Amino acid sequence: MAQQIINTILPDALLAQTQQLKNDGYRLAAISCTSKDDLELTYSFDKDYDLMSLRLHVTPDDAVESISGIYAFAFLYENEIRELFGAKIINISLDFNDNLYKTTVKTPFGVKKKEANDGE
Amino acid sequence: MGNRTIIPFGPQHPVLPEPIHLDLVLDDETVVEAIPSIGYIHRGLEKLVEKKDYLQYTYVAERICGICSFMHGMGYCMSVESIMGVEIPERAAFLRTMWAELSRLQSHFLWMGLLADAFGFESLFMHAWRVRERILDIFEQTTGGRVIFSVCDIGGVRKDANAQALDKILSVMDTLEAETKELTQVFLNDSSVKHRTCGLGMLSGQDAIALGAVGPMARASGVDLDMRKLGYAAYGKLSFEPVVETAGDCYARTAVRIREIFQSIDLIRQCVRLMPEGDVIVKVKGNPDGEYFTRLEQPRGEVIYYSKANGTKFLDRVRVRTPTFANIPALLETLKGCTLADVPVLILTIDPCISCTER
Amino acid sequence: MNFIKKSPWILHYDGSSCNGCDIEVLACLTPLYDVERFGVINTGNPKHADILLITGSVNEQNIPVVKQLYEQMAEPRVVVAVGICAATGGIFSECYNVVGGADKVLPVDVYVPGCAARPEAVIDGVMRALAILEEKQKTARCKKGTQEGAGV
Amino acid sequence: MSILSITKTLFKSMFHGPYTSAYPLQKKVFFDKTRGSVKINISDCIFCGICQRRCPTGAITVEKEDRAWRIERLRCIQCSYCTEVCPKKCLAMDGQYSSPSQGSIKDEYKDARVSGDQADH
Repeated sequence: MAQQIINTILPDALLAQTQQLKNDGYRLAAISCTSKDDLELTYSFDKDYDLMSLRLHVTPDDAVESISGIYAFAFLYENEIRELFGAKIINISLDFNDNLYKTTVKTPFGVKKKEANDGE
Repeated sequence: MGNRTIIPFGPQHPVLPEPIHLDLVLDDETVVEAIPSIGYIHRGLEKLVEKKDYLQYTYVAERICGICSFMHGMGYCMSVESIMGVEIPERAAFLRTMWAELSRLQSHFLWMGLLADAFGFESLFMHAWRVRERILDIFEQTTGGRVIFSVCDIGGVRKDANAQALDKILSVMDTLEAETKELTQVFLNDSSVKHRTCGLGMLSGQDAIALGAVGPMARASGVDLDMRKLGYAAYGKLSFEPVVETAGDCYARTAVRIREIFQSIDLIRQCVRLMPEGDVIVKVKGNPDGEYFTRLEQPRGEVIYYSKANGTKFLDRVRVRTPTFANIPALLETLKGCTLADVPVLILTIDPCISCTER
Repeated sequence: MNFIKKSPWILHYDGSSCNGCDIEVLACLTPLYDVERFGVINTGNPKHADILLITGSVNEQNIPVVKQLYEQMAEPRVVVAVGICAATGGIFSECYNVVGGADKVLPVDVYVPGCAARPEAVIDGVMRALAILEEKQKTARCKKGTQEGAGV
Repeated sequence: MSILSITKTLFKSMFHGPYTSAYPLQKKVFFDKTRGSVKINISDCIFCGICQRRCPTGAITVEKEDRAWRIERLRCIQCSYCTEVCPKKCLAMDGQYSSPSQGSIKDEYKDARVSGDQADH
């Protein structure tokens, strides 16, 4: 079985690390996001069936630089995450301005303000 | 310098059964740019993990998409099993592999029919779908459902296939192979079909990697990328080589899928032959805690299932990165420079599955 | 087939379904089930259609599309909700982005249960729709008759 | 490169006769495992409500006081999860699908047994 590594990094180091991985021949496989107390962004890269992930924790107010300059096709993932989670990803190459899915609920997956909101 | 026009394509379009909307920027008849606007099928079912517990969510996962329904269920179950450290019985692994390959077969036949419809070859469409019904019969006999099987469960599979059913599968595979050979001759050799597919929508190997293409789309451009090589389920015990073509046009993508049909038939035969006896499900106790990325090869390419659990009945997050989502940038790139009349054929050669993409 | 009196043309729209019902609707048109033997033709043009088949639980973005398609169809028209999602929202009824059922948007005449709805069930549903279509035609004619009578 | 390469297939199907099933005239024969609709053997039901709790869509309602078991056919997704969790195995999957309707279908099954009967079990 191929291995899975998750490296937690600081948001500032994202671009440099991504560029490094691209130079090593990695392919961007997915960008995932999980919201709990903050937003947890996971950038997964693949090379020869090994999965390598970069993880960063941000709050919805922190600006995260887009990696679409390095991997052009990241724009879809980033638009999705920004629209559904409310992460502040800036400088996306093809920007849909939160009109990718056009959901009725704004940032449905976003960080919950209070747990009580959910139970109604 | 011609006239620039923007033609809206979709969401309701006779060729595509699914709603997708594209704004095609045309320079006379040539497409200069395509801007997708999706969201017609966005249901937000990843959010349902908060309302359905991890056992019930299997049924939601199966309904992400009706074409590769089984593989979605399987991917979800595999990711939860990996988190919980559940080892599924060997027979279950083989049955999963068999059903997965049968799903790939029916999906490729479905796609063949739709492609034939897109270039206006009605009788070929009908024949492809006629052959496909044989596979649906196997599904109904072994699992009880034609489209959505509800057969995968965490810890194994819920239904077993008896020896009689396995024999029937082998005999159906024989007739299927003969019929497919006839049909695929038309796709690969007929001059009117080749006229529509050869040299259309070129995607070089470098571009395929740079645009993140997966599955048959990437393999048709010479990129050897097949998640089945990870050896999940029973794939580790079967012998096969990924199908790779190098031309990178619509014809190569057709050829990849057609060769995969024969490969799948072969894999199903291997599965039936090697099928071990034993239980098909193990009891699962407790709740998952942890996270895992599961990757598997769907008919349309690599799918990534990411599950994160917190030790309760409800998972924190399930994230599905579906193959069409990864293939859209490559589609937009190949659309540039083709004529308006070729757009449906080009869209179909990526084998789009919009309900997967938008979830 | 003497119980068929009109050749109904159907328009199929996927209102955010999982594809399961859509491919079963499509399977109805292909050799094994072949609804064309009843004169049913799947058309892409709403103006030609008598019966609107809706699959899926209809999400917010689809509401204007579905409404527009329905309004473009000529009277009398019948709406058939194919599958559990189109009937009640099914497993997706708790999702944030769906309205849960085609009847929240359009007047639905026939519900076809099933997840995914079997081709036989879809055929049954279209038969049912046909009967309703005829009834609607009759009432429309009666109405017209009385209106003309009142005018004299 | 060839033209008319589908001719062989066409000729074959011309002599083969129709592949079409004569559906409404001929009844559909289902397989043993076909999942069509849930049926209940109400006399075995103990109204424990496990099926109601496990049903992913909330189609089943069980009322212990009324001794009634109800299913909304237009909510049921035929996953057959209920038949698996039923402790008395009184639920089963029938091959026949529930027929199309013009409104919601709510099937109710009531147990006619008196409570004294229950004690015998």
